[in-house]
Amino acid sequence: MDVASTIEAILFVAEEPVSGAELSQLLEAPRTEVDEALLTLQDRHQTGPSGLVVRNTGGGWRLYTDPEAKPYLERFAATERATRLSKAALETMAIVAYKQPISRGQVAEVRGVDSDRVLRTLERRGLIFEAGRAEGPGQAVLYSTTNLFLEKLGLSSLAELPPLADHVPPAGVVDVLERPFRPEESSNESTN
Amino acid sequence: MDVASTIEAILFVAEEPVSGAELSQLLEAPRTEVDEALLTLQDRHQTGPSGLVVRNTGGGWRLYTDPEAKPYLERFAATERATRLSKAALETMAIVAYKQPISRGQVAEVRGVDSDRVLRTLERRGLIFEAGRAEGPGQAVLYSTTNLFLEKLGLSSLAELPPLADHVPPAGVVDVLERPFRPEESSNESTN
Amino acid sequence: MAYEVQTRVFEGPLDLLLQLITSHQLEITELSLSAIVSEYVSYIDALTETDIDMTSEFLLIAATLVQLKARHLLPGSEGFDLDEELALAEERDKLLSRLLACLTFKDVAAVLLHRLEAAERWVPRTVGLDPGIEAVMPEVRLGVTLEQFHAIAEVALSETLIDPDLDHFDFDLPSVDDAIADLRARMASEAVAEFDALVSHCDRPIEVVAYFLALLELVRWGMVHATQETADAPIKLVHNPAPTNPEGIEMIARISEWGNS
Repeated sequence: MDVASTIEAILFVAEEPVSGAELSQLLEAPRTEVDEALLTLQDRHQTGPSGLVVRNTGGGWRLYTDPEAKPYLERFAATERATRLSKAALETMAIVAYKQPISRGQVAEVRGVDSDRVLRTLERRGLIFEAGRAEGPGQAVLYSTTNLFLEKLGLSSLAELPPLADHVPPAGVVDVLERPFRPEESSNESTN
Repeated sequence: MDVASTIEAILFVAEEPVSGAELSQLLEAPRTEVDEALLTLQDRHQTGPSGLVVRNTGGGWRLYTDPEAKPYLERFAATERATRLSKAALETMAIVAYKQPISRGQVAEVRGVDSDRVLRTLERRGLIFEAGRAEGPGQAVLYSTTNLFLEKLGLSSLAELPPLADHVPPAGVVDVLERPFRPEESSNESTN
Repeated sequence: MAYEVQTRVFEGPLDLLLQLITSHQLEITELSLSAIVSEYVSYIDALTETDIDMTSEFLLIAATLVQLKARHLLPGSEGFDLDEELALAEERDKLLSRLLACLTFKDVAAVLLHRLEAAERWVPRTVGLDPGIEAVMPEVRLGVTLEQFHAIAEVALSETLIDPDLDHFDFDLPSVDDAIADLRARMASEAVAEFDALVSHCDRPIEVVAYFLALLELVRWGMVHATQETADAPIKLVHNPAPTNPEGIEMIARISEWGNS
């Protein structure tokens, strides 16, 4: 696989534009070679048959769909599968709704699965937002639900969310997560 | 832009495999034309210089990066790594894959261990789902594998699973298992 | 022959039996059922498992084994009920076929793992729609009622209690409370110190984190005064044996209480 194709693969998975400098570092190739490969790649998509284009925008390079495909993509976006929330998304949504503000790490602990992608989808859909940062080291992003979320469930405020049953004290989980960060209570435990 | 390129653009934005039927509906093109275009697209990536490949997995088509690019993608932060499945989870997954639909009781019978936890983990990971209920008393939940399971294994359908018969222990092993239970040899045993 | 109970890693009654048979294959040419039964039963003695299901499965298999062994030890077939004989043979065949099935799926699971790992070399795109197209994306539908949403929350948040996925938990978490005790003692003796020096004995970043959290607590209680000139500069600590803020006074009181108890 040549340099241009490797760059294509990198741009394919990238979530944001990737700069020439970054590519040069990743590929351990001189900048001139990377720039040349980028032009080769751009040319391949432009002249050959392809549904994708390579563009240099916002301080970096990115793969986009060809503008000609837009009508089809809009139809794709409107299909059942694109508008419906997945089971995983609903589960994550429920955790955020009841435990907000909550970090992605805490969501992952509760779900037992890495949940970054689902959280991103929910954020993009306007159902959750970055409500702040956690105190302490790392300053993790904390998510909360939006007004759109309330609207979708027909609620006027979070207080209207039905309470979780008493026999399901999720505090236990949170406790495990927080224990190392709560010195007073862990001290109490040790004296019991 | 030709049909193959339009399909390429759709697969580029899709977050899971897209079936031929779905593509045919989106493009308002007959299924034969879509199938042909898919082969054209696959061929373009295979023969031309490209960092991407088109694969038929998990009940549909999806664009992936060429495996050769993997080392670079690993260095690139965006590639997520799924948490590893435990040995118990793998065994349980194998049993569900070959015996689906199967109840948790039947899984436990094969493994000789209570498997509720593992089944729940697999379900949460989206690898298996509750496909229905058994008839008769109790109406046990029956599990089947999902399309994500197929995709994760790079299979286009369950028929592509390696035949179970190939994995039955060889005669030598069977012999070892049976030997202690054979009555003839009991005469060799003195006391114990 | 002596049977030593080694600590084996087995997944359950069936897995244990499988291991006992296959591991002896290498050592002994003539593997006796007696040997297996003795060893198997010794595991039951050593069983600390409180899981009723697993224990009963263990006993069930053991019972079959003991029955088979008893039959083997008695010469000839006189005095045996034919029905009993057949039932026992059936039990034996059932056990054998379970062992075979177990082995088969273990083997195929290894193949699936291999496939999983191989398939991981292909990376799909997960970024979704292009920014321009997102704008026309129709409004999301939750597709559930409030009641259903509530039910999902109940399950999502309760399952973790019954079924915590502990694979990635680091159980060896350092205790912040130990770090507080250690920091207090060392600050009391040294009076002035740098944070880096106080955590020089820590091997893992998480331990440093614990000490840092401990330090924040001590600062909050007024027991330690911390300064740092710039972001990269060392964190300098000064001990304050007699904090005057209410939190500090309360903590001092509580700590001396624990000391007395």
